[in-house]
Amino acid sequence: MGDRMPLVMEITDVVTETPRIRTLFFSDSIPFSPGQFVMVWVPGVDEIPMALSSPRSISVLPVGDATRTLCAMREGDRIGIRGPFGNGFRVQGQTLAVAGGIGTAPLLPLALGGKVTTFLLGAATAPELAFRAPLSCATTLHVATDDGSEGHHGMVTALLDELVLEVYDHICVCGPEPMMHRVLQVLAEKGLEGRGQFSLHRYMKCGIGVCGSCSIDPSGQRVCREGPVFTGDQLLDSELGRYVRDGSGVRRRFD
Amino acid sequence: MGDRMPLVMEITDVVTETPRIRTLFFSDSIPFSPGQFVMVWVPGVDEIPMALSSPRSISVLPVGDATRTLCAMREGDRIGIRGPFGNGFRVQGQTLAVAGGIGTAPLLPLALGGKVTTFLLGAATAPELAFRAPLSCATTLHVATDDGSEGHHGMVTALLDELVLEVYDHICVCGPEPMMHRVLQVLAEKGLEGRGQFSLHRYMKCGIGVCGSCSIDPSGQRVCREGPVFTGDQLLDSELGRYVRDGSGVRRRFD
Amino acid sequence: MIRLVPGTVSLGGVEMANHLVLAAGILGTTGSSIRRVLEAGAGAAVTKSIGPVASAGHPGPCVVELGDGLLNAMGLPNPSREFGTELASLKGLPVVASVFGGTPEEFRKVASWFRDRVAGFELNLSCPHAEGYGAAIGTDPGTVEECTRAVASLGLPTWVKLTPNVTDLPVIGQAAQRGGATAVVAVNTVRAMRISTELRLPVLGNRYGGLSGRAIFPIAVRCVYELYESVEIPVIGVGGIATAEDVIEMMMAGASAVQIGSAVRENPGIFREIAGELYRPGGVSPEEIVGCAHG
Amino acid sequence: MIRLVPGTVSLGGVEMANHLVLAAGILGTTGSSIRRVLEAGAGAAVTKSIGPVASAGHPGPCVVELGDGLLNAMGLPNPSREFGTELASLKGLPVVASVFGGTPEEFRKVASWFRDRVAGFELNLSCPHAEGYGAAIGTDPGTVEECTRAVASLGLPTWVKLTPNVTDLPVIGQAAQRGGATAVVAVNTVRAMRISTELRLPVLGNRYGGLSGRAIFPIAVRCVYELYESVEIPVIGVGGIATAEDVIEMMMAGASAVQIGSAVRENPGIFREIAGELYRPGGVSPEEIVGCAHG
Ligand SMILES: Cc1cc2nc3c(=O)[nH]c(=O)nc-3n(C[C@H](O)[C@H](O)[C@H](O)COP(=O)(O)OP(=O)(O)OC[C@H]3O[C@@H](n4cnc5c(N)ncnc54)[C@H](O)[C@@H]3O)c2cc1C
Ligand SMILES: Cc1cc2nc3c(=O)[nH]c(=O)nc-3n(C[C@H](O)[C@H](O)[C@H](O)COP(=O)(O)OP(=O)(O)OC[C@H]3O[C@@H](n4cnc5c(N)ncnc54)[C@H](O)[C@@H]3O)c2cc1C
Ligand SMILES: Cc1cc2nc3c(=O)[nH]c(=O)nc-3n(C[C@H](O)[C@H](O)[C@H](O)COP(=O)(O)O)c2cc1C
Ligand SMILES: Cc1cc2nc3c(=O)[nH]c(=O)nc-3n(C[C@H](O)[C@H](O)[C@H](O)COP(=O)(O)O)c2cc1C
Ligand code: FES
Ligand code: FES
Repeated sequence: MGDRMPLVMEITDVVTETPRIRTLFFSDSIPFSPGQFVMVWVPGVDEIPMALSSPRSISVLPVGDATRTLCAMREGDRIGIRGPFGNGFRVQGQTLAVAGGIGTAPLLPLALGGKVTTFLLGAATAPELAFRAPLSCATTLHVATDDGSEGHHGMVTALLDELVLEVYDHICVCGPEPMMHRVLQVLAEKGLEGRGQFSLHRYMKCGIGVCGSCSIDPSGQRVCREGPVFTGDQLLDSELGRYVRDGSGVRRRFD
Repeated sequence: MGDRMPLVMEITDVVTETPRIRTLFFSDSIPFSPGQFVMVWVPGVDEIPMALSSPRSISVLPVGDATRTLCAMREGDRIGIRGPFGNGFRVQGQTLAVAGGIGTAPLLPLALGGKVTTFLLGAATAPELAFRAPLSCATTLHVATDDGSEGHHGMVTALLDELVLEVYDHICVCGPEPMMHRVLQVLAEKGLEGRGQFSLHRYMKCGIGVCGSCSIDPSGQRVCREGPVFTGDQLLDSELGRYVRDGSGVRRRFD
Repeated sequence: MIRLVPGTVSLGGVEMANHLVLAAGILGTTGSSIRRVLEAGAGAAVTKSIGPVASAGHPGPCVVELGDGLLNAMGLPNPSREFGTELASLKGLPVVASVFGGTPEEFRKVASWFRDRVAGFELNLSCPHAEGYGAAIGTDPGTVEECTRAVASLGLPTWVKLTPNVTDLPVIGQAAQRGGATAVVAVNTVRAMRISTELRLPVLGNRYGGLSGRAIFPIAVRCVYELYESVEIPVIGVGGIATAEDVIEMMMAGASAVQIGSAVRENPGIFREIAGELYRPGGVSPEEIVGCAHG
Repeated sequence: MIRLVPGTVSLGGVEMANHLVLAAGILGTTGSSIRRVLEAGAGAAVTKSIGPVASAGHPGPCVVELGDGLLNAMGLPNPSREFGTELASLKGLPVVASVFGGTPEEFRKVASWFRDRVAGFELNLSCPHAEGYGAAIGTDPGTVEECTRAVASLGLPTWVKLTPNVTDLPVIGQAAQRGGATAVVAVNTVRAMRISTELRLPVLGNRYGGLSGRAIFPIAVRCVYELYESVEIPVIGVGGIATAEDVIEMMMAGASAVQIGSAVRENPGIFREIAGELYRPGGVSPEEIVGCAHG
């Protein structure tokens, strides 16, 4: 096994998905399964985890230094990529996807691969509904916005009540933590938590399972290695929806 | 590729070949081609090059510390083995072997493998004729002794005059340097040097081609790596028969 | 292969279920991940190194995966005193808190936060890529002695982790011993660097980092061998260990126990696997093995 | 990959056909093997280290082949003054004599034997496994400076080869610079050991040895990077180099040229192969590359 230095790639194209989210296409394809992520080296700034939104793209929401730098990148700029890492979604049969905001990114390649029957897409407001067009071609798309500017007025989780969840073999979820937590509760109430697959966002330093900064309670599982996708039964009575650890390891509660 | 630590083996049997030469059999077989050698670790003493006289034996003439310690070993004693190293003999068709003293060791497995048509065996005196019995079964054996106590009285090289050398596709030689040098001269006179294969003994420290202590002049070839077997044409006008370097690299002339 | 007779191990005052300890900084950040490793067969566990102030460490990249090792510059990310929350659930388990500071007082302060919750301390005097901490102070015998004394004064078993990046390791080991260390741990990572030729930049955010894993095993064996000849307290061997055979080799060099770090990444179950190979009823006594290569 | 524009290289006063130099102690024992390596494309060659008295070096085993490197303890075997015979046939070729001694006077004496036959000297102040020689004296800045001065006084280009087994490499590099070195060479092997668990003995006859090859590449890159920031004279990078890409990485760390050792074992033609990949008409100027990772 040789060295695995970060693969340096040129940005070939930047697509404006929503007023805030940018998709960065890069020069080489990365073989991956939907749900897997890469560590993206933003030279001079930091290295951060990002889902692959396609074999040759990441889709970024600017929230801090590294993501903002990425969103400001142009054709010809260069980034380093390590990975792909993690397990990804594992589906067959009927699959429901539930996505909120930038959480749509890892679910997009699953849907475009024809693996998603029904797709529930949520965002704060209509213009922030990412990847709407491709998703509506590939799946049966239902939409919700917090401000009611499009689709259901309210949380995307409310759309769950309109579906017969039992028909889905898998329910794949990615989005803000409170949203994911709510989905887990709904599934648990129906005894369907085992069909849920939740892609977690946790602070990651190494991405390869050595540092432990992404471990979740109480299992001690590593989001970067045993995750980022966990089944609902793995997450019952876990830290999900209660707290995350920041870069120093201090717990930050959701309120 | 993993680490290649010396393989530690137990001596299973010690056979007295001649009053001086001992064959040490060890526990595991080493896949090899005749003419290849191993580095033998004599714990607490040194590590020295030794031809394999069979897949699980070396045959040793005591000349100094390490070889004397080896010859004094018994069943149950342990040695370390690295290798096999080097190129070995490459023969097909009719092969003549010319061996002197302990130089018979690398030629023995060639002969027992049915690859030698005619075998010329020399020693100082009759009791020192090593491996006589097995050789006489496997080949047409001709013998010479310096003191005339058996076979031809004189150098083994004299036996060459009685043969039609042209019928041999290969002439494989191992023995004291002056003897090998004489054989090369005989072959060169007949323009047959290209058919000669000479197994050289040179001082070896690493055995793997890195230290350079076994390099021969003027080619700079490494006896441990490009050798120990060289064809006669590679050795014309070389140091063969003129000098060897000792452990420090100082040239010692043959007189 | 040589097998050892199973049994508990007392190592510089820490009671452990076997000779295999989780190394500092590997899955040692949370109570639950430490518990996971203990449940997976580690005889004891050292926590992530904890310091006087909470920090997220160096900017990334923090790690480069090499064919034969790992290069990292985490930069000692740690929750500082908050780490007590993580330790709360581990009380009574063989957990050793790794601590660091910039002065003897800081070392003592940090250690004192956790004194009621751990089986002992390990001083990180050896991280090769943190300004003003770790190896920056672990290369001076006087400072090593004082820091050790400050922590040892708390009355718990005190291990001192050493850096291989020094001219004379025995001198540092002896300083730790004078300061009251109950064991020395050798080694932390070897200072190293890789450069991205495309970006013309060192890959690590911190530029410099520390090499661990297979590549440093022969260096770690050498360090343990040197220390075994120069200190009286037990030596704990760490660096590149991945198999039961490696454990035996490290013990023959002089290690009374070993720590495993990088190899846990691929396989958190490695402790159980190694223990399964290493121990056999009727096996050799560890006393016969430890240091036996010194002849 | 980045390609360099081809051309001769002047390195601390030694004129070389390219940036690729044979490292000391590898096939450098005889005139004909040095000639062979030069004919195989090396830009220059450093000889085996030659000392004040002829010696066969340490008893074997002298080498352990590891998956990712080589561990050796040759013990500086050398023919001493007799080496002049070997050099005789190499006059005018870019051959640098590696010399060692126990004192500045010995260094100077040994070097003076060969002053008319070589293009320059390299001081071996760094062999990690020879009592009283090499690293045994190469860790003290004062001694390094004096030995360097003694050899530099002969008026030939003077390279000083450094050991990575020190706490503070820049300090040693600066000592060499003060002594008149025209270049520093980093690094010699890393002190290491392996043990045969069956025989319960260190494998090397000398017990301790030096690690070279792939395993030490990240350590060597780090050392070169450190030196580039602390000395004004050119740095020559050595340790684990096996490909053109490695050469570029080492140059970006700050190496004005490189030496190749262990990789020659499998492939004495490696110099030509690397050069074939490294150079292209119209390539980048080496000046642009050397040290560019210091940003
Ligand atoms: C498996 C995985 C996949 C992800 N996929 C995407 C994606 O496809 N698109 C996308 O835009 N974002 C994704 N993220 C989140 C992304 O990694 C963070 O937004 C990013 O690390 C923030 O870095 P920053 O320097 O811009 O912000 P910072 O200034 O570092 O922090 C801003 C906010 O982001 C949070 N954060 C910081 N670092 C991390 C980190 N390493 N991991 C998680 N959260 C962090 C902080 O807690 C803070 O709230 C993913 C995260 C994970 C773990
Ligand atoms: C490829 C090869 C195959 C060999 N096969 C055999 C064999 O099958 N049986 C056998 O008995 N011997 C064999 N030898 C020779 C054997 O290696 C030496 O006899 C041995 O190394 C001497 O070691 P010592 O410690 O006993 O003697 P020392 O005290 O070291 O020296 C005694 C004599 O042996 C010579 N010698 C010392 N070391 C070496 C060395 N490393 N290589 C070559 N000559 C050396 C010295 O010049 C001296 O004349 C072989 C040598 C080579 C190179
Ligand atoms: C990602 C990572 C983080 C580490 N963090 C620490 C640390 O916080 N404190 C410490 O003393 N050592 C730390 N180390 C060093 C290890 O404990 C260990 O000494 C070193 O990795 C060698 O062992 P290994 O080869 O088994 O990994 C860390 C090593 C790695 C790879
Ligand atoms: C077998 C061997 C012998 C060596 N002999 C010497 C020597 O005589 N003098 C010296 O300065 N370095 C010596 N070295 C060190 C090399 O010159 C080089 O610094 C080291 O091997 C690292 O480079 P590499 O990884 O390319 O081999 C030797 C190395 C090896 C492997
Ligand atoms: S990010 Fe380091 S273990 Fe997951
Ligand atoms: S013995 Fe070292 S090169 Fe042949």
